[in-house]
Amino acid sequence: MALTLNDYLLVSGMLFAIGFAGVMLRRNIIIIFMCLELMLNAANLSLVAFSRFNLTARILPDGTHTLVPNYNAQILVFFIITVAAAEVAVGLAIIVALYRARQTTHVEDITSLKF
Amino acid sequence: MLNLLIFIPLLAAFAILLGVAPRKTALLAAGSQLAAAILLFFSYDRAGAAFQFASRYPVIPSWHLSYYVAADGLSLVMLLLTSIVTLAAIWVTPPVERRASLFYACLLFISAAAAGAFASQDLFFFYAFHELALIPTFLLIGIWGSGERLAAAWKVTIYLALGSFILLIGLLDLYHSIPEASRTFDMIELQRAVIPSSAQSRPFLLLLIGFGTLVSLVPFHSWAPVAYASAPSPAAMLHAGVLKKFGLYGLLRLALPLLPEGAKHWTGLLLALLAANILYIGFVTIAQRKLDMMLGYSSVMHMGYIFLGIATFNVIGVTGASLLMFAHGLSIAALFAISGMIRERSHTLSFDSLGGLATPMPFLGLAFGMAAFASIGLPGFANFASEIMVFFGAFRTGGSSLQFNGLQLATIGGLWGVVISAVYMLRAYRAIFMGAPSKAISGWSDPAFSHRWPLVLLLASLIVVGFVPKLLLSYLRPAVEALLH
Amino acid sequence: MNNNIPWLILVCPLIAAACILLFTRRAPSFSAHISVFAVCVSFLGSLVAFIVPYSDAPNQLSWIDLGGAFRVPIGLVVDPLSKVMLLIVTGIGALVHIYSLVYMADDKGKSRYFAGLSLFMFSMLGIVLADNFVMMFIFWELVGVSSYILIGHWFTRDAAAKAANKAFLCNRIGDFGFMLGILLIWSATGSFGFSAIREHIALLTANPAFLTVAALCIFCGAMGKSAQFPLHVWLPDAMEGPTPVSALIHAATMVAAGIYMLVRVYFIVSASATAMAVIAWIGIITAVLAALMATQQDDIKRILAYSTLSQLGYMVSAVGNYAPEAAMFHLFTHAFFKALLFLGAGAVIYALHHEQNIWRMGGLRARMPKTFWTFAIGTLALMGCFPFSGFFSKDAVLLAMFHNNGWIFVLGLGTAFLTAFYMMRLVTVAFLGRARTENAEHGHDGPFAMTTPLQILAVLSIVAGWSFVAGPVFGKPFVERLEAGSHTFWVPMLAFVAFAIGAAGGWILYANQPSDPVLIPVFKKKFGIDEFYCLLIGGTQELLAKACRFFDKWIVDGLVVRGLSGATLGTGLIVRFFQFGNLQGYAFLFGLGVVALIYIIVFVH
Amino acid sequence: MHPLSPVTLEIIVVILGVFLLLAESFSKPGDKSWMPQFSIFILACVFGFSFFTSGNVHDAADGGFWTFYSADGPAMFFKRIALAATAIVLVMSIEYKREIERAIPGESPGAGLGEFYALPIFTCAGLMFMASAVDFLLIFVSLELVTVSFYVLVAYMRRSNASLEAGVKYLILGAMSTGFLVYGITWIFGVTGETNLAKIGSYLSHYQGSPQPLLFGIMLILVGLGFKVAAAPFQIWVPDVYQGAPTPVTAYLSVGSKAAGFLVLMRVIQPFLGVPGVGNRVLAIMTVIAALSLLYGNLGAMPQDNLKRMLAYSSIAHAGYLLVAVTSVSAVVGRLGSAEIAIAYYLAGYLLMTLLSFLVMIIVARHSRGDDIVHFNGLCKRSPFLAFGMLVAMLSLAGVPFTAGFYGKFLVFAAAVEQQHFFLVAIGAITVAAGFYYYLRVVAAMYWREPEDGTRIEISFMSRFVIGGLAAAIIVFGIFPQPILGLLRDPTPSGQSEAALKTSAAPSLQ
Amino acid sequence: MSPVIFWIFAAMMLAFGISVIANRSPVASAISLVVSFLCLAALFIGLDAYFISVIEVLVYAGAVMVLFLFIIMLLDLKAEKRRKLNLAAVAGGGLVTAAFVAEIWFVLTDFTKGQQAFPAYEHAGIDDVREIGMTLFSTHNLPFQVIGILILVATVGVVVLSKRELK
Repeated sequence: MALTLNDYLLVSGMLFAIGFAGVMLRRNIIIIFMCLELMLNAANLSLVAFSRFNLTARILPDGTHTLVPNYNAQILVFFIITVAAAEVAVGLAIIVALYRARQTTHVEDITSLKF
Repeated sequence: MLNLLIFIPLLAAFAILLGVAPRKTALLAAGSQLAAAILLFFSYDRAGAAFQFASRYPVIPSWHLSYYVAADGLSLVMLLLTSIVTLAAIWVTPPVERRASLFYACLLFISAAAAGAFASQDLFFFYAFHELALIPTFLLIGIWGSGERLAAAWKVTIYLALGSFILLIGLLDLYHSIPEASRTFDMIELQRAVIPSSAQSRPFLLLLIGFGTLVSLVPFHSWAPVAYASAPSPAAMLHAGVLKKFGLYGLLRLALPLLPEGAKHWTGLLLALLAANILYIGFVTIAQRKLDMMLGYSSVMHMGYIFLGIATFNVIGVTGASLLMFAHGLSIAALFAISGMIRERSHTLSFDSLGGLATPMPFLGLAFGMAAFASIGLPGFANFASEIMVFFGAFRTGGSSLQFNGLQLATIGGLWGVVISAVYMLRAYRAIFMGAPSKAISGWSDPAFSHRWPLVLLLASLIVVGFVPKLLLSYLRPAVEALLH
Repeated sequence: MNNNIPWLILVCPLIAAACILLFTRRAPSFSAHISVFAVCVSFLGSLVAFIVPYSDAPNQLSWIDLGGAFRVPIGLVVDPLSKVMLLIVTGIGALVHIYSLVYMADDKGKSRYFAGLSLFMFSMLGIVLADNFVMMFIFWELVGVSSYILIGHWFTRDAAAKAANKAFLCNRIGDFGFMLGILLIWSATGSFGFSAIREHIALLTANPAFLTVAALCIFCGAMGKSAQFPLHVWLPDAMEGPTPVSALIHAATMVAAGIYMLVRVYFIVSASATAMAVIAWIGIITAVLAALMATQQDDIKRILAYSTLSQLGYMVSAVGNYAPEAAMFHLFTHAFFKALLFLGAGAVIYALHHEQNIWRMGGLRARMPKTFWTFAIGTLALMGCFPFSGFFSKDAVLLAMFHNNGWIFVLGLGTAFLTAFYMMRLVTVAFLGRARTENAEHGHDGPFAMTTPLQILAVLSIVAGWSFVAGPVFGKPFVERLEAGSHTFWVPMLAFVAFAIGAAGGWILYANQPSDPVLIPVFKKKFGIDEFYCLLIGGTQELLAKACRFFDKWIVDGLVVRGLSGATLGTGLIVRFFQFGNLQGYAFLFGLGVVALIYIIVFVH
Repeated sequence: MHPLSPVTLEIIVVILGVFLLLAESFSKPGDKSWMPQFSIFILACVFGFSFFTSGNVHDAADGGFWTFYSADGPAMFFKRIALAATAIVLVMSIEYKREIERAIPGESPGAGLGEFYALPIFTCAGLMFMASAVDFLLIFVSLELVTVSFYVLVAYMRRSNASLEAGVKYLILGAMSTGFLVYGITWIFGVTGETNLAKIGSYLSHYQGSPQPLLFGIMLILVGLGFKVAAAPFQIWVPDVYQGAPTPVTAYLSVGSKAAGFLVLMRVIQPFLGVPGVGNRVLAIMTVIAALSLLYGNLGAMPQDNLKRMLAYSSIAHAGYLLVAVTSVSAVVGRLGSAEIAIAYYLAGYLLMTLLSFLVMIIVARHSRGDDIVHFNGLCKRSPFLAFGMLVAMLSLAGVPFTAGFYGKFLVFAAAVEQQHFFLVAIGAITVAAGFYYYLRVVAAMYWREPEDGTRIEISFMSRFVIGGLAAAIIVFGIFPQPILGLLRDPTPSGQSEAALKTSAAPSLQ
Repeated sequence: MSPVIFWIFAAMMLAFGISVIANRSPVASAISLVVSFLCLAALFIGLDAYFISVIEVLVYAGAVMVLFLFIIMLLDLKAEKRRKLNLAAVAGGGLVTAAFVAEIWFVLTDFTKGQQAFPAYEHAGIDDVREIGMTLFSTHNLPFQVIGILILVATVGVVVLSKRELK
């Protein structure tokens, strides 16, 4: 049988959930950060799947019509990846600063602000 | 012209905050405010249009929202009350140790707010002006109060804020229950709007609760006694005498003409509550052992009579109610002024630790006696005239049958309330002024001559109106008739 | 000008009071003379109004005027009834004023006292002249408050303050009924002017039950003012006031107001047989009880006070027995001799340096003869001894009872007997025998200004009952109605017998007794009615008040208001603890929120 | 003169930022206070220019600049809000200089200050792009620009543990919300095949499929945006981050990202409101979120003793009030009860009062070394001017008449009452009372209590000027709101902009 | 791409994803993260998104993972031994995750459109790098520029945050 869109969506959803779970379960900020990357990429997967699924009309140089994937979505994926990279950079910088100040990357150790 | 009444105190308040001599400026402002009020009162052309001295500045044209002041008979009477009590309150103010300027500024703010509320014929400003008085009260009680002033300040402020919010919702609901075409904030325009009777009951209930909270209608009354007990006496005078009347004024202005059906729908509730106001609170008052608390509760109780007058929905009762607003404002102000003077000397107001004051202070004794008898409705004072009208209004349509309707039952309760009020007032008078003077008080003496004038002012106006109620009735009657069409 | 004389009569005392209050507080004696002058003017005015044939109605002012809807006029009615009453009020009033000049000569609150007197006169005259219910009610209340001022004149004495409060409250309770009655009548007839009601009386009689209720409510007012049985407690205590005040209140003004009002609205109350019966019985019960109490009192003024009560009972009962004229007649005579007695008692007290206990007097006959003889005349009149005025009026009252209701008549006779008895006791103990105390040794007659009123009143107490005096005073038709019933001559005989037995009994029991030979605690304790009221008030009003305060403080304010605010704050504290600072937990809460909201928006319909 | 293209505004701002960076790196160490003053001046100029820009330009529908970017009335309005906020935040950061220097030890005094002045400029650019974004791509990108710069700003004070902790919390939760946002965008794209809001709208106008996927997507997007506007239950980060971040950044967070977030929120949900089975449920979920935010914010603020933290809760509360208005987006623009007007006005007022309170707080905190409420005791003795400013701010936040805050609440509840949302109104009653309590606590501290040290507080001219201006603006706009309401109109109403206005400013449930 | 391969890669991706959160040692997590992303890139290829998959590999395997490893080494993070698992947190997190998956599942069952296979299209003459590039630099230029600003800000931020401390 052929693959349906939902197969991809399901897989991406599960990937998203895994990342989500990681954020909630892990204590090490760096690993939490990796899990966030997982979430973003899960979104990427379904985006690409959708872009492949929703074909759009396209005029070839020779004037004939044809259907192509919706590249807007792929551009969005491209942006997401870029943003994710930037976020990682900034985030890791913050983590480094935190580590310098507190010698820890564990969430239990940074609960001075509360209530 | 009307703006003077609002802006004289307002500007004076700002001037004082900027460092002008507080007391003099305040007295001057209050005096000129009273002068302006009297001038307006007599230059009002009773033959002419209902609303005069109008001035209007559009604020949000698209919603017909504008700063709009104008006065009819009712407003004029309330404005007169405002300026009289303001002058008295500022006059009786004893020397203030801390931040005198802030004190007087707050008083003037309250006065301006009250004047604005009574003068403005625009729904938004009508509401806004009143709530403006909230903060000065908060400061006055919190800084210069006595007793558990902090608790009282918090209580009154938050309670009234809540009440005002419910009121705001009620006003908005009222506004939106008006047919799309005729929606406006212009209260005079509004009088012409017809609201489908089905849509009237909810706004009326909201207004009743909102206004009722501001007027300390049972069971929304518990802010009043403690607030008045711990407020400095000028604040108590202004609040109990003037500001509190705003709720009743609002009911007269908006609820009666716009929501007659809603009013009918909730009459039973209203009657039950006002009966509770008179009898239940009356008994609570009897049980009080401190003058200030007793006065606070009595002022709550007397609101019941005004509500009774409103609940009659006929010219006699409603006119009586509006006259009673005036009368009660003056008498309660006088009482609070005197209690303030006593507190100055004794630093306590509990009946057990006072007694025989009339011997060293005959003037205070006399003044308190007059004010007390006025407030329990003795003929010769304005209160009696208005209470009589309220009672007769209630029995207007009785006929000769013993099947009393709720209104008349409430009235009978009210009549008994007259006895109750006699009980507690006389008890207080006996406990404080009669009896043998103790050693401690022998040194005390009457207030200085210049400090007696505010009391004279209040009592004199009470007596004048009591002997010649027509003086005000000729202003009130057309207004009330217009409200009841 | 004639039609303005009533106005003059009315406002003179008011002006006097206002003057004293505003200007001459500092000059007591001057104030005193102002008020005396004012009352004299009123008296002359009344004389003029009485003699000069009355022409047209005095002009009316309108006090409250709401156009068609509602109008309260202030108008004066001048008819034979009010004319007589004017005479009594102003006449006695004038005498009391003059008497007070001496009695209160060196009192600290002299100005206040005379201001009160004038205010009192003003209010009383207002009641007399009122031509409608509302106006009458206004002055009704004013009488209450001025009596409060006068009874509480010596307010530093706790008893006086108490008595004043008591008097005012009893009146207020009566006024509650009075006002309600007025309202009922108004709601039925739509008017409260006496003449107007007389026209619409049909509207009232249409519904007898309603009429009865209304009439009884009105009667409540009278009960309060003229101290009828349930509300009589204030009157004896009112003795705490200065003696002239007692004289004024008891003899001519305040208590008489109730009777006057009943007569004034006779056309309403008489329309309901039930109401009349109630009135008659209340009256006679008051009479008997008061007389019984009087037999055991030791305070000279209290004895007189209770006698007043019982005489008022007579009058009320007379009205209840369809004999308003008899009531007025008795009121007329009683006014004189009771004023006489009080002033006499005042003279004694004055002479004995405020000694009021009759057992500490004695043998005053020799030392103060003028006082004694006048007092004796008053006593005889009160006992109803022929030919003193009291005899005739009491006779008229008894006659009315006899014609109407045998039992009441019997009780009336009994009261007459008791009256004679306790008055005899009073005279014997106080004046005859030998002095029992130091003070009594040095008693002496008062000065001229004190004795003159006594003598005048003595004369009046003798002659007031004779028809050639009463006739012209009350006018012909009145006298005829009075004499209509008096053909049975053994009613007077019985009355006289009752007097004789009572007097003799009093003499036999009390001649030359060092102390009271008979002790009947029930009477001495006034049947414990006061105590009962204390219990009643303490049990109902005070208890209710405390309960209400508790409820208000702990339920309404405490539980509801503080409870709600406390709950809000508490929730705030709970909310706070979601913010526990742990990032993981935050992520978890975040995710929880997301999942929950997704569930709601997607799957909840 | 020929009207500027609206995007010039953003361009100028970006250039300003880059210039500051260069100046920072090439100028020799020393006093940097000219930088913020200069940029305030430039921002003011841009603010001025914003009145001379052309409206939307019609061009080919096949995509291009105008499919991402709209310069309708609301967009310009929120651009101006962003500019004003940024300028005032810069004023604050001048007052805050010392704390920054203490917290980031550089080789030279004032090292790192330049970036601290420059980053808000870029954030401002991001906010302005957000205000104009009508395509999910641009929305996402500009949102991220704002977020990333805020990551840096929040964690800026490297020496202060609080700042770092706040930075980490904001980073993790922010990134998480970004994940949800992206996933939501994905779903919306998947169902509609479009990223442009207008096109999505036109697609949805004849949508037949099942509502579930749409609802799922829109909910995920709401998670992302709700995080930005600090709405419950996505508010969990707010108190900690607000308290830990440098105060100017806190102010900026509470005003800037909230304002832009609300505009985007309205633009985003609008196309869905018309879809049967979707619109009503979107509004329903909005009601839930609004109620939660109101309760959480107001109730949580009551027991707070730290002013900054209290203002954080109050920021949640105000998000709640704004959401109350969002739940009743339906009425025609221009009439009382129109949610858009309410939101726009409310945000403007909120900007004034929040920035005012934060500015006063910075000054007071510097003098009494602490930003707890007790540090305000007897302020009216130490500096009547500051006390008055704070008083006005607090009253406005509490919603006392004749302040901008009151008009905001008035409009919001007018909208709610017109839509008969009495459930929210009832909650509003509780929360308003609570609000009076915790705002007036500050007033009470300033006026009732006596100060520990009576030393007077002296204020720099600029701050005095700004405080006075803000207070005056609060009162003036609280009496005459017309100027602000007028700003909502389109610069040049052309056909295109009408359409844009429809998509943005006047959503309505057909 | 044939379902078999898809499911293999999908399974691997998820498995390594799980191992990211299951591993105690950060290094292992980082490695498995990268592997999982490689599988993801494979899935992209299955969707004819060659450019994206290449980018994915470059950025994540090339940049992000290096960055992660570098930081882990720099901070010399040990595997968390001392702390024992917080059962409540695990249970809660697991529940929430499960609920989330369930929700996605139900949404998908309602998503009728998604139950059909991918439509075929003519690959000839379609070069997705060119397509994306063209769009990026023509119509989608504005967001692209904004991304540029974003990266600038990020750079500045990183510099500021990790500047050398003053001795």
